Amino acid sequence: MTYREAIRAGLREALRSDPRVFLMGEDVGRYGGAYACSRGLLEEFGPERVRDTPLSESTFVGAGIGAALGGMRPIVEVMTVNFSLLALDQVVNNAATLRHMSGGQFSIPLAVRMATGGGRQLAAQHSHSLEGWYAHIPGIKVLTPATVADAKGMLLAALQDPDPVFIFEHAMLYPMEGELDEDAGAADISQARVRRQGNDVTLITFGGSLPKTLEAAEQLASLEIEAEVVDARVLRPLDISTFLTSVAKTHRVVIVDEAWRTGSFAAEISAQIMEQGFDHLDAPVARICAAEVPMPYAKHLEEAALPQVGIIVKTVQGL
Amino acid sequence: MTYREAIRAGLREALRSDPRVFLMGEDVGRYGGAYACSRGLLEEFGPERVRDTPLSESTFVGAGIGAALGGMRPIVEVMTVNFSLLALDQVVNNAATLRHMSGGQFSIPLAVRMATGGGRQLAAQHSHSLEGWYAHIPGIKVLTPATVADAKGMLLAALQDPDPVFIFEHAMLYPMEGELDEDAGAADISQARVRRQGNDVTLITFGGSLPKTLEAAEQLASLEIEAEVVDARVLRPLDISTFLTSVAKTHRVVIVDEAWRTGSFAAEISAQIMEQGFDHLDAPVARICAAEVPMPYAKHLEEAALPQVGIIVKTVQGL
Amino acid sequence: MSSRSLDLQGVSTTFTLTGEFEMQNIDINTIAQSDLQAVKQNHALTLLHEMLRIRRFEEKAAELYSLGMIRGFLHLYIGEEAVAVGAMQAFGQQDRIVATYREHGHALARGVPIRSLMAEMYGKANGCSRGRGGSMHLFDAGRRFYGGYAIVGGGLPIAVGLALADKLQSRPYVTACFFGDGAVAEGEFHESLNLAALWKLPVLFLCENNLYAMGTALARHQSQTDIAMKAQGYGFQGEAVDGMDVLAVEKATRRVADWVRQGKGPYLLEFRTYRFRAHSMYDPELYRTKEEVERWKERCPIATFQTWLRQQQLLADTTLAQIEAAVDHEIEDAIVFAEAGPSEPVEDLLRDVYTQEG
Amino acid sequence: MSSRSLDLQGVSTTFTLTGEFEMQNIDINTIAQSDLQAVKQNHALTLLHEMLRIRRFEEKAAELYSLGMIRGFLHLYIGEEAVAVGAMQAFGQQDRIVATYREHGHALARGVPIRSLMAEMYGKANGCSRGRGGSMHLFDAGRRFYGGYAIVGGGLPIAVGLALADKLQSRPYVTACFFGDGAVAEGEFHESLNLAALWKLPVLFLCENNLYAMGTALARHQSQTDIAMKAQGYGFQGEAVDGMDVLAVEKATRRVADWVRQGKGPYLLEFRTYRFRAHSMYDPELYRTKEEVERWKERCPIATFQTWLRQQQLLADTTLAQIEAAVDHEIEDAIVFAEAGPSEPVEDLLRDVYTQEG
Ligand SMILES: Cc1ncc(C[n+]2csc(CCOP(=O)(O)OP(=O)(O)O)c2C)c(N)n1
Ligand SMILES: Cc1ncc(C[n+]2csc(CCOP(=O)(O)OP(=O)(O)O)c2C)c(N)n1
Ligand SMILES: [Mg+2]
Ligand SMILES: [Mg+2]
Repeated sequence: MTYREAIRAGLREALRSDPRVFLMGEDVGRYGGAYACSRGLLEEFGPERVRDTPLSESTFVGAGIGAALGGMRPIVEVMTVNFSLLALDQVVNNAATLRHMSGGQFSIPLAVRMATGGGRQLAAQHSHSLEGWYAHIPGIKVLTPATVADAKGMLLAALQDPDPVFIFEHAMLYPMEGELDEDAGAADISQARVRRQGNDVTLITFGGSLPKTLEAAEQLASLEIEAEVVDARVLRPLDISTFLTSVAKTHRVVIVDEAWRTGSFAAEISAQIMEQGFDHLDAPVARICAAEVPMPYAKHLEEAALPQVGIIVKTVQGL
Repeated sequence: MTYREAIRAGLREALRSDPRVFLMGEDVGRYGGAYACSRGLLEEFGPERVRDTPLSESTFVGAGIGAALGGMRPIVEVMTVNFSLLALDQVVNNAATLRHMSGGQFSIPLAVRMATGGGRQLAAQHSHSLEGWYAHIPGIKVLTPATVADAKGMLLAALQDPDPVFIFEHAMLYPMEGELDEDAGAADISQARVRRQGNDVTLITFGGSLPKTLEAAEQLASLEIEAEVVDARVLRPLDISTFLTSVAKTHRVVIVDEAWRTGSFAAEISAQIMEQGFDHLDAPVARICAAEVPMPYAKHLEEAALPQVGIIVKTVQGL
Repeated sequence: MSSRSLDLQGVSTTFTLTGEFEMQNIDINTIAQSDLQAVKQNHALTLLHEMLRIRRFEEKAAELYSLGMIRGFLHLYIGEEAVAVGAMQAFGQQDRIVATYREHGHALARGVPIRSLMAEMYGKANGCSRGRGGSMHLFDAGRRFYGGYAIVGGGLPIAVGLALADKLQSRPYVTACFFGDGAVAEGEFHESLNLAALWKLPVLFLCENNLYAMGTALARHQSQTDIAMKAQGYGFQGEAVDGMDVLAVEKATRRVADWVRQGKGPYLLEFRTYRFRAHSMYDPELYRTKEEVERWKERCPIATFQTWLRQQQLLADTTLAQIEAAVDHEIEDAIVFAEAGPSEPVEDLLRDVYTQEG
Repeated sequence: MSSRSLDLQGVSTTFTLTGEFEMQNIDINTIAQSDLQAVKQNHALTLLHEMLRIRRFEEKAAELYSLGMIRGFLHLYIGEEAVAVGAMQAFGQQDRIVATYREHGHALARGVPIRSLMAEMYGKANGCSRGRGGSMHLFDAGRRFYGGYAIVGGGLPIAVGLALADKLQSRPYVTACFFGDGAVAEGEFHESLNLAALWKLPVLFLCENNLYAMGTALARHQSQTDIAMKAQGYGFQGEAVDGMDVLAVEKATRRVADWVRQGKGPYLLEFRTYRFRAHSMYDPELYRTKEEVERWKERCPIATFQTWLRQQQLLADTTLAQIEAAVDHEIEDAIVFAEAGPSEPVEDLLRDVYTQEG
């Protein structure tokens, strides 16, 4: 089963099991979703529960918040993180604040999904990795499924959560094949997960960079460096303890994050590891991030701009 | 002269000296600016050059970009950073990218000013500190004037810059008194600045937290701890070398940043200091940031949520 | 003014009288014809009472602001009371209200307890938002009062979503969404009206056109100043109503609220009104003349309504004095309540960021 | 179709014939009456040539995409050629053009060299955006072609700003802003029309209504589907034009461009057209029927124009063959140019993020 199919299975399960759940977003219905995640759902659940919206990100995200306030369990698909900038006011100023500024009177059980990331030569306006921005906002939760199991499990978990949850699906992962237990339910969304054991160095990553990092770890293994690969999974609230446990063992850390380096979420992870694991560190925590450039279209330039297996291997070797 | 008056002086000088300069934004004209920065300018320069806009942040910021492309030198005032979320698409996807994605054919000499920060009991939707987000974006520059001299000098520097420059004026600073040389021109916008010398610890901060940090340094001095206070001033491009010079001397760092801790710009500064100054550090870099909560209205809660002098002093003592 | 009438005809079978502390539903069909005049008078006096309550509450709030007891931003509704009070008559307990940062009037007219409101503005834990929200963020889940939005235009998508929830759950409720003329320029106005109309959602868009967005006059922020007419661009109806006439507001709102409740889609009302005070407590009001303000004050919704009530023999001096006394007493009581209210412990700073589970 | 005419009357004193590689300005007053028929024929053939050029360029681009030579998103304009070609006739060299991500047609019709366009899509350093932009981000400063916006609606505020710059500098230029029907739902459409009208800016809003925003039909994203009419909500004029008729497009655009140029404020044209191909190369087109597409193809702007030209004795078979040959040759040449083009060195990855000074 692919990552895309896992999302579709999650959507279907959610729509089947809870009448309060509905899906809305641009082209989720007749088109089947820009990334085909919702193909077939309109036919199964009808246009009331699988709703195509006009191009108006701010309003349909806001409407998702309102519908959640009104007793529904909306799943809002913002086609990509790039367009979510248009809805950021609703996220920061309403989704994240309404509970607090009403003194706890309201919960907003809203799940928002969006594709993120670069790698498909879509250039400067269509290649952002802004999940780190979202992770800055108290009041929401931020998930970055990097496996087929998490693609479904995190969606179901988001729907069980009483608060707004933002799910970032890396666009390069949709065709990825992986295992999925037929009746796997909601995933745990409180913890990071060690995806590969190792004693020599800790590689921390999330989302679209996980496959690259695992591949780098394989290459490192052939160089007799055993890397432990930790998938952060949940950027807010961040599970720092899993990182620290690994660092206490390996004493070296490299963080891989597809966002621009300056102000990346990798910086946050780096800072926290220093703050809490300073004495375990034998070397400064290293970051591998995107080059600080609006994403160029040309293939070789985009490849050079993004974290790649080679640079991960080289960075670890140079620690 | 106050910080507010310095901004006004800068605006006036810019409007007088360059016919391509004009100011636009909500209530910059007849109202005189929400923070009174532009009071009197409509009378002096007329409604063509001091333009009240409708409430439509995305469009008037975008129009600023367009006007810059068309040969003008616009100054756009977005009343506060809180409302700038509505314009973030124009910032990220147009202002920051147009030069690059046109292969260098266009420059966008645009200056955008906005008030930022908390401290006035304006609660969850009106107290954001998001300059760290802006500093994540390659293609723009990000300034945080913390002194009366920088309030004017940075504006003039922004207008000489061929690229989009975002200026964050902390709302608590407007009434602050300070020195300003009558004919002070554009400020340097490439470097951080040491605002107080000291050998025992480096306190790095910017914007509205500078006065608090300087006050903390005074209190520390009476405790026989000499703190060096570095004002980052420019968040992008970041002048890390000034920080490192100080750290090499003091071996201890505390960063004060009014943003929420997770994903704060303080994390970036912390990570870079570790990356480049690891061997100089005697203790992990510490951060003092806002509590991770939508800003509460009640005075005592807001005070508890924001960095304060007391906690800076205590943190340094505990290093 | 004298052409106004208190018309209960054509109103749905129940209508709501909003009292100070509670809301009562009276079934109009059970009222004997002979009692109707009393009901009418009672209702009219309630409207007056409600408006006075808002007026005095805010006058006091302004005083308390000068004293530093209330802080942050404070946006007074003085001059616009007829809008909130008149409109709110049209909504039942299950209907939903979305307002702006200038929402003391809406909260009071909706029945949010004055004590909890005052305590909120004092930043106390017994405030309607536990002191977390302040003047701009009043909430009351029990009264379906959904705030309190300080980003101009930001409440409209929320209202659309609330209405969508009702439609999806086949509930006959209306979501009333108040916003200012300034919000009309924002993209979310456009997007929200389109979505509400496209999906035939039960939202009532209620524009409080007080002719200014902060210091920017309507004609300086709208290329086309007829706001009611804008609904046509989305294929539905809008109309302008005299927002200084509480009865006109009530009548129009009742009528179109019923229309919306019947599932016919959204409706836009533009209330033409005026703010007598500054935009906020910081505003030096450089953008309008004293004369203009004075001219509008002659149309004060409270004074003119009182005059009319007197003309109709519906208001005796003693009654007015009683109402004023009741209002004063209520406000004093609210202040006592607020002053005595506990402050949220600082240790609880982080509460209510996420929902506490289990 | 036969009711169309090539009308040069009422056009400003200069009009523009867009050639393949350059733009010529001809002063109509200097043309002898006897030469006018030749000019007309020449112009008509230019229109045909331009449309064919776009059609063949894109057909080739689709092939090259399947071969992996062009990558990223590729949005074809096939079926809509009459809009870009017809409209572009109305603009002089100093006018400014803002387009969308479906802008090959606009770039070509504007005179952006086909070589630099093809090279751009190959991601080469000799591309019109140095290979940084790709299909969705074509730019050409010399031809005042300002891109190339892939965030729907994102180009409108830019166009408003360009027009503001011209107005502030008292220049008689028009900014032409192309966008799709989908963009009409975005808040920026509303905000931009309001601002342009409020400030009487010389912007010509050109909506390419191809009845779909990706897979969402017009009636599913607009509560009121008459787009031209929406200008009224902002106090200016709009009108709908048959976007499959290149002459109708040219005529209407010339007329209103003059109007805008005279400082009378913005204007909205809605071109009713249709996209024959999928939204992008990924689109399985589940949302519309083959029959619908076939029906629209009968109105192909190129085929119908050819028929009409033949009826008017303006197009000989040999001429058409010559044009087709010239187009083929030009495209082959562009491919050679693109394939031979240098790649930007990876060391230059960070160039053009900021302006190099000094
Ligand atoms: C998006 C946004 N931009 C700017 C502001 C600052 N601001 C607060 S109120 C206001 C004017 C709003 O006018 P209107 O909608 O007419 O409401 P009124 O204050 O007249 O009731 C402005 C500009 C804001 N709160 N939100
Ligand atoms: C703000 C935004 N939301 C979503 C998208 C994804 N998207 C790209 S094109 C498109 C449809 C646009 O339709 P329309 O404006 O009619 O232009 P057309 O493609 O028909 O030419 C969508 C939804 C986008 N690019 N930008
Ligand atoms: Mg107003
Ligand atoms: Mg379209």
